[in-house]
Amino acid sequence: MTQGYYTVLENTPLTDTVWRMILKGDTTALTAPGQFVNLKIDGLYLRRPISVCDFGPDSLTLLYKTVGEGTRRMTAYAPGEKIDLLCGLGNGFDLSLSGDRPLLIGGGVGIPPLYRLAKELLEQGRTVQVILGFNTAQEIFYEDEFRALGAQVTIATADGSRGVHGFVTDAMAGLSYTYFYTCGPLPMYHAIERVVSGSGQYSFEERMGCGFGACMGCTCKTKYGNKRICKDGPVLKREEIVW
Amino acid sequence: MTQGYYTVLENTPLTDTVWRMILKGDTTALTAPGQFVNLKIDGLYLRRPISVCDFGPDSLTLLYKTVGEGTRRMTAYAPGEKIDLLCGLGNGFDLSLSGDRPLLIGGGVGIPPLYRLAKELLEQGRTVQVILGFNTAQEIFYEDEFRALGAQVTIATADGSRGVHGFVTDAMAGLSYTYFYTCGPLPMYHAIERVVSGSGQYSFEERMGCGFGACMGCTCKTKYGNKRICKDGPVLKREEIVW
Amino acid sequence: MVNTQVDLCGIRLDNPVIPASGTFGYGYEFAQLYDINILGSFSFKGTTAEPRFGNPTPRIAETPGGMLNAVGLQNPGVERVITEELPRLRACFHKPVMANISGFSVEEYAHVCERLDAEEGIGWFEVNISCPNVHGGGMSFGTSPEAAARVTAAVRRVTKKPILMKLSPNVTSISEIAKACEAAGADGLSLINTLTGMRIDLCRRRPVLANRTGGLSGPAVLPVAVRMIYEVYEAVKIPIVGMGGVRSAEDVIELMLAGATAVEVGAENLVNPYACKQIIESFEPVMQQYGITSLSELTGGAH
Amino acid sequence: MVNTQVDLCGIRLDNPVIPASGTFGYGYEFAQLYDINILGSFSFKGTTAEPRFGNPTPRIAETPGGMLNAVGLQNPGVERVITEELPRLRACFHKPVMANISGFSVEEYAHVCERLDAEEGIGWFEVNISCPNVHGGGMSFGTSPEAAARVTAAVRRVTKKPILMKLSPNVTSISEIAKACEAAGADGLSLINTLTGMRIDLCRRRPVLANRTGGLSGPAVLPVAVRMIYEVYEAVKIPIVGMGGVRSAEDVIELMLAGATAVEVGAENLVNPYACKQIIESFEPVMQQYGITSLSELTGGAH
Ligand SMILES: Cc1cc2nc3c(=O)[nH]c(=O)nc-3n(C[C@H](O)[C@H](O)[C@H](O)COP(=O)(O)OP(=O)(O)OC[C@H]3O[C@@H](n4cnc5c(N)ncnc54)[C@H](O)[C@@H]3O)c2cc1C
Ligand SMILES: Cc1cc2nc3c(=O)[nH]c(=O)nc-3n(C[C@H](O)[C@H](O)[C@H](O)COP(=O)(O)OP(=O)(O)OC[C@H]3O[C@@H](n4cnc5c(N)ncnc54)[C@H](O)[C@@H]3O)c2cc1C
Ligand SMILES: Cc1cc2nc3c(=O)[nH]c(=O)nc-3n(C[C@H](O)[C@H](O)[C@H](O)COP(=O)(O)O)c2cc1C
Ligand SMILES: Cc1cc2nc3c(=O)[nH]c(=O)nc-3n(C[C@H](O)[C@H](O)[C@H](O)COP(=O)(O)O)c2cc1C
Ligand code: FES
Ligand code: FES
Repeated sequence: MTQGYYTVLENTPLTDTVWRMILKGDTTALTAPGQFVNLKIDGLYLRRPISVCDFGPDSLTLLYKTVGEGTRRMTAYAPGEKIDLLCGLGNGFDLSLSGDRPLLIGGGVGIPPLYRLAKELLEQGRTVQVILGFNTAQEIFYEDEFRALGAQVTIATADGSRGVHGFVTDAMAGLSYTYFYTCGPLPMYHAIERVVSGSGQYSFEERMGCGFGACMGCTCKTKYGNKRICKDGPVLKREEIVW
Repeated sequence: MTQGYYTVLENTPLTDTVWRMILKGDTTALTAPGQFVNLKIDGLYLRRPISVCDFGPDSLTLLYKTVGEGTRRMTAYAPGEKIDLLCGLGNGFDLSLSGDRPLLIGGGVGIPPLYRLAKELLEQGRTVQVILGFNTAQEIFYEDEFRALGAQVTIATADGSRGVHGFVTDAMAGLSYTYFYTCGPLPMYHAIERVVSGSGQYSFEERMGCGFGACMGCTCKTKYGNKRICKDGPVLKREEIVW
Repeated sequence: MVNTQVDLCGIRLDNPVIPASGTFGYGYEFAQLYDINILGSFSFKGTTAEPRFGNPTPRIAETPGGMLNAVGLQNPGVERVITEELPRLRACFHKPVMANISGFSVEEYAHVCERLDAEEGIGWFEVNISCPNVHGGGMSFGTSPEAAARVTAAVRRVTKKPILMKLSPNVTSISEIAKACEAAGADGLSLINTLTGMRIDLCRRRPVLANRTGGLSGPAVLPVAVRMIYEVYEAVKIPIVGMGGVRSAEDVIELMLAGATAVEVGAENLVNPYACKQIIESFEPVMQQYGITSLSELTGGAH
Repeated sequence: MVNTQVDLCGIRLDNPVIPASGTFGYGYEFAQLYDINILGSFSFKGTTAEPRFGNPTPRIAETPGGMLNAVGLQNPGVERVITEELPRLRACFHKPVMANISGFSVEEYAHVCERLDAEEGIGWFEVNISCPNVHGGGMSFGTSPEAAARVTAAVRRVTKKPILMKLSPNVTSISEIAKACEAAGADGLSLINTLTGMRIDLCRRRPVLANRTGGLSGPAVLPVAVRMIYEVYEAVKIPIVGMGGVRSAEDVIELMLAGATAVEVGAENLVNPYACKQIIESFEPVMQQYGITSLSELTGGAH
C-alpha cells in the first residue's frame, strides 16, 4: 500500500450514474487486477473504496457509480485537482488458476475490476469470455472497451432492452469455461452459485473503516477462518466462501 | 442582511500575515462603514466575521489576518472560486456625529473598517486624521491607501521601527479633534480611554454563533441594557459602554 | 403531491420542521429573511422567571463539525416575554408556538408555565430540564428520574396544554428519565439537548468559554441523537420531538425513522439562516427519491 | 530542541502519542508503513478470554466528522494472542506496549490479565470496562461505580503492572466512576471510549449497523473528550491517558492542557495511516509556535 496525492486527469460521465475518473500518480503498489484504492473526499470522514479498473506506469482508471454523498462529491473534482489516495489495497484476483477459457461475469459497478483482469488474461494468451449484466440498455458501459481488448462479450439486460433478456446467469447457459471470476452484487452471486460449474473467484464488498486491515470493520467468516475483506480479500475463492 | 455566493476576484498577501480579498457580489445590504460580513469556509462549522474595508456597487474588499484555521484556509481561495457570505451585518459607524475634524484610530486588523469610514467622511468634506498602530514597520499595511484618500496619516509602531515610537495613544498627544472612531484590540481601547477627550465610537469583537442577532452568543452589557455585538454593534458609543 | 403534515399531541403541523429553542430568538431576525409561517412551528428562546444576562463572554466556540454554546439562558424574564416579545412574535408568526421554559427550582418551572399558560398562540410547553437544580446540589434536573418527574408533575398541575419534557443527553440511561417523565404526566418528549463539552485555547491555556464548559450541538451530535431517539421510542408511548445536528430533509427523515414525530433544527439556523426554509422546500424531491408519500408514516419506521 | 518525553505510571515515553486500541491492530499493518518504534507506545486490540468473531457486518458507518464502529471486540482470544500475536508484535515494536483487555464478567477480566501478566513487553494494562456485563443485566461495567470498582480490584489482585481503567463517556457522571476506580487501586485512567450512536439507512429504513448501535469516535467527539478529561483531572490524583478525536499535535496539546499525561489516537489512524507519525514530527514546530519547551509540563495546564 502507498499513500499519495493523485492528480485528476479526467472525470466524466459514461452513463446517467456511472463516471470515469483517471488519476495520475504512483501505481507501484498495484500488483494484481481486482485491487482497490481508498479515496479521501473533502468534507467526509471515512475514505471511499473504489476498484482499479485499469492502470499504467503512472496513472489509474476508476469507474464509479453515484450512489450517495461521497460518490456524488467525487463528480465535482475537475482535472488538475488532487485527491488523497491509498493505493494498492486488497489481494486482487489470482490469475494462475484461470485455465485456457476463463469466464468473467460482471454486474453493474462490479464490472470495472474485470476490465484489467480481462486485459491481463488476454495478454497471457487466454480465451476470455465476458458477461456484463445491466438493468437496461441505457446503463451499459465499457462494452466496447472489453471488445477492443479482444474479449468475447455477451451483454445481459434485466429488461431485455439489449442482448440476452435476463440476468448474467441466463447468459451463462451453455457456455463452457475452465474457471470463473466474478464481481457484482450479492444477489447475483447467489444466482451464480446455483448454476455455475467448477471453481472460481468472487470479489466482495463491505463497509470499511480503514481498507488496509487495521480495524476489523470488514471481517467475514470463511471455511479457513476469519478474513478481512479489505486485506485478505476482496477476492475470495469459491472453495473457502461461507454463503 | 443578504446571503449569497460571492466570487473571489483577488486574494493576495499585503504583509506576512495580512491578506486582502476582493469579492464580487451583491452589496446592497451594506449601509454604513464598520459593518461586517460572515464567511462560510469549507470544512469549518461556524462562519468567520470580517469587517468590510471598502465596497462598490458589486464588489467588496476584506483585509484579514491569518490567526487560526479559518483565516489560514481563507488564503487558499483562488480567483474565480465562490464563498458563501452573509453580507451587511451590524450597525456600522454613525457618521453624523463626526464634527469637522474626526480622529480615526486603528490598531492592527482593526484598521480595515476605518478605510471606508475615512473615505465617506472625506466625501462629506471632513478633515480626517488617522492614526494607524502596528507592532513593527514590517506589519504596516494600507498607509498609502489612507493617504491617497486625502487623510492625514500618522503611523505608530511599538518597536519604533517607523513613525511614532510607541502606541496609538502616544501619537494622539497634542492632536485636536472633534470626535473619534476607533477599531482595534481591547488593550488599545483601555489605553485610549485614559487619554481621549470628548465623545466617540468603539468597534468591538466577540466570538459569534450567528452574526445576525439570533443566538445571544455575543451579548455585552451597556448602560442602556444588553446589546448583541453582532446586531446592535459592533460599534458602540463611548457614552453607553460599560468597561 | 407529497404529504408533509404531522400531528404533535393533537395539534396539526404543516410539516415537522421546528426551529430549536435558542437558535431562532423570538423569530424576528428570520422573519426578515423569509415568511416563517412556512414552519411547522418554532420553539422560542428559553424563558425563566427573572431576566437573565446569562454567562460572561466568550459564549461560543467552534468544534469539529459543530459548536459549543454557553449562552446561559439569557432572556428578559417571563413578564417581559409576555408584554414585549409575544406581541411582536404574534405579528410575524400565526401558528401555535412552542414555549420553551426553564428554571432553577421546581417552583420556578411551575411559575413560568402558569404565567404563560393563558397567552394566546402557545401550542405546547417545552420544558428544558438541563438547567442546574439550585436546591439539588447543582446537578441538572434532567440527570435524575426523580427530579425530572417532579418538574413534570409541577408543570402538569398548572397547564392543560401539551407538555414536552426536553431531555439532556448527558445521562447513563435516557430512557429511564423518559419513562419517569411519561409516568409523571408528560404528553411528549423533546430530545436531545446539548452534550456537555469544552475547548481549550492553546495560546491562553484556558478554556475558550468563560463558563469553561458549554453545550455541544450541530452535525457532530447527529448519531447520538438518532441513537437516543431510537432508544426512547422503544421505552415510551408518548411522541418524541427529535433534534440534534439536523441540516437536511434527509436528516429529518432519519430522526423520524428513529422515532421522532416532529424534528427541531438548532445550530444549523445560525450558520445557514435559510436552513429550515431549504429543508421544507426539499421535502418533495427527497420524499420522491425515497418513495415516501407521507412523512407522518415514517415515525419509528426503523424499528 | 524541544522535550516531548512524558512519564506514565513510572514508565518513560519518548512522546505522549499512543495509537488507541482497536485502530492499530497488533501493529503490523502500520509497521509496513513506518517504523512504529517512534511511537510513545501503542494499545493493542482488545483481548478477551475466548476467541471472538465480533458482531455481524456492516460494522462501520460514517457520521458527520466521525464514524461509528460495532466491531464487537473481534480478537483471537488471549491464548492465541500470547502464542501468535505477541511474538510477531515484539518483532516490530521494541517498547513497552499497552495490553487492552476486555471481559463480560469480573472473572474474565482477571483471567485475561493474569494470563498476559508474565508476557514480556507489556508495560500497562488498559482495562476496557465498556463491555456489557453478562452477570449484571447487560449494562456495561463502565456505567456503575460499583461494577467499575469490582473490575479494578479483581485486576489489581493479579498484576503488579500499572492498571489504566478505560472509562465510558456514556454516563451521567464520569468523575464518579473515575473516583471509584482510583479508590479500588487503579494506577491511571484512559478516557474516553466511544459514545453510543446510530445511523439509519434511508433506503432500507433500518439501522446501518447490523448491531444497530455503534461507538462514535473521530473529531466529532473531541469537545466531549476535553470536557471529561478536564472534569476527571479535578476529581482524581492518578494520571489520565486522554483520547477522543485527536488528529494533530494541537489536539494532543489541548487534551494535555485539559489534564492528560499521554494521548491516544484512534479513528484518525484509519483514515490517515500516517497520522501518528505526522503528529510526532510536528511536535517541534507546533511547540515552538506556542512557546512550549516540554510537553510534560502541559498536563492540567488549563485548570
Ligand atoms: C473493495 C470495493 C471495491 C469497490 N469498487 C467500486 C467500483 O469500482 N465502483 C463503484 O462505483 N463502487 C465500488 N465500490 C462501492 C463503493 O465503495 C460505494 O459505492 C461508495 O463507498 C459509496 O459511497 P457514498 O458516499 O457515495 O455512499 P453513502 O451511502 O453515502 O456512503 C456511506 C458510507 O457507506 C459506505 N458504503 C456505501 N455503499 C458501500 C458499498 N457498496 N461498499 C462498501 N462501502 C459502502 C461508504 O464507503 C461510506 O462509508 C466498491 C466497494 C468495495 C468495498
Ligand atoms: C465584527 C468583527 C469584525 C472583524 N473584522 C476583522 C477584520 O476585518 N480583519 C480581521 O483580520 N479580523 C477581523 N475580525 C476577527 C476575525 O473574525 C477572527 O480573526 C477570525 O474569526 C479568526 O478565525 P480563525 O478560524 O482564523 O481563528 P480560530 O481561533 O481558529 O477561530 C476559532 C473560533 O473563534 C472565533 N474567533 C477567533 N478570534 C476571533 C476574534 N478576534 N473575534 C471574533 N471571533 C474570533 C472564530 O470566528 C471561530 O469561531 C473581526 C471580528 C469581528 C467580531
Ligand atoms: C446558541 C444555542 C442556544 C440554545 N438555547 C437553548 C434554550 O434556551 N433552551 C433549550 O431548551 N435549548 C437550547 N439550545 C439547545 C437546542 O435547542 C438544541 O436542543 C440543540 O442545539 C441540539 O440541536 P442542534 O444540534 O440542531 O443544534 C440552544 C442551542 C444553541 C446552539
Ligand atoms: C474500529 C474501532 C475499534 C475499537 N476497538 C476498541 C477496543 O477493542 N478496545 C477499546 O478499549 N477501545 C476500542 N476502540 C475505542 C478507541 O480505542 C478510542 O477509545 C475511541 O475510538 C476514541 O478515540 P478516537 O476518537 O481517536 O477514535 C475502538 C475504536 C474504533 C474506531
Ligand atoms: S476495513 Fe479495516 S480491517 Fe478491513
Ligand atoms: S452572534 Fe448570534 S446573536 Fe450575536
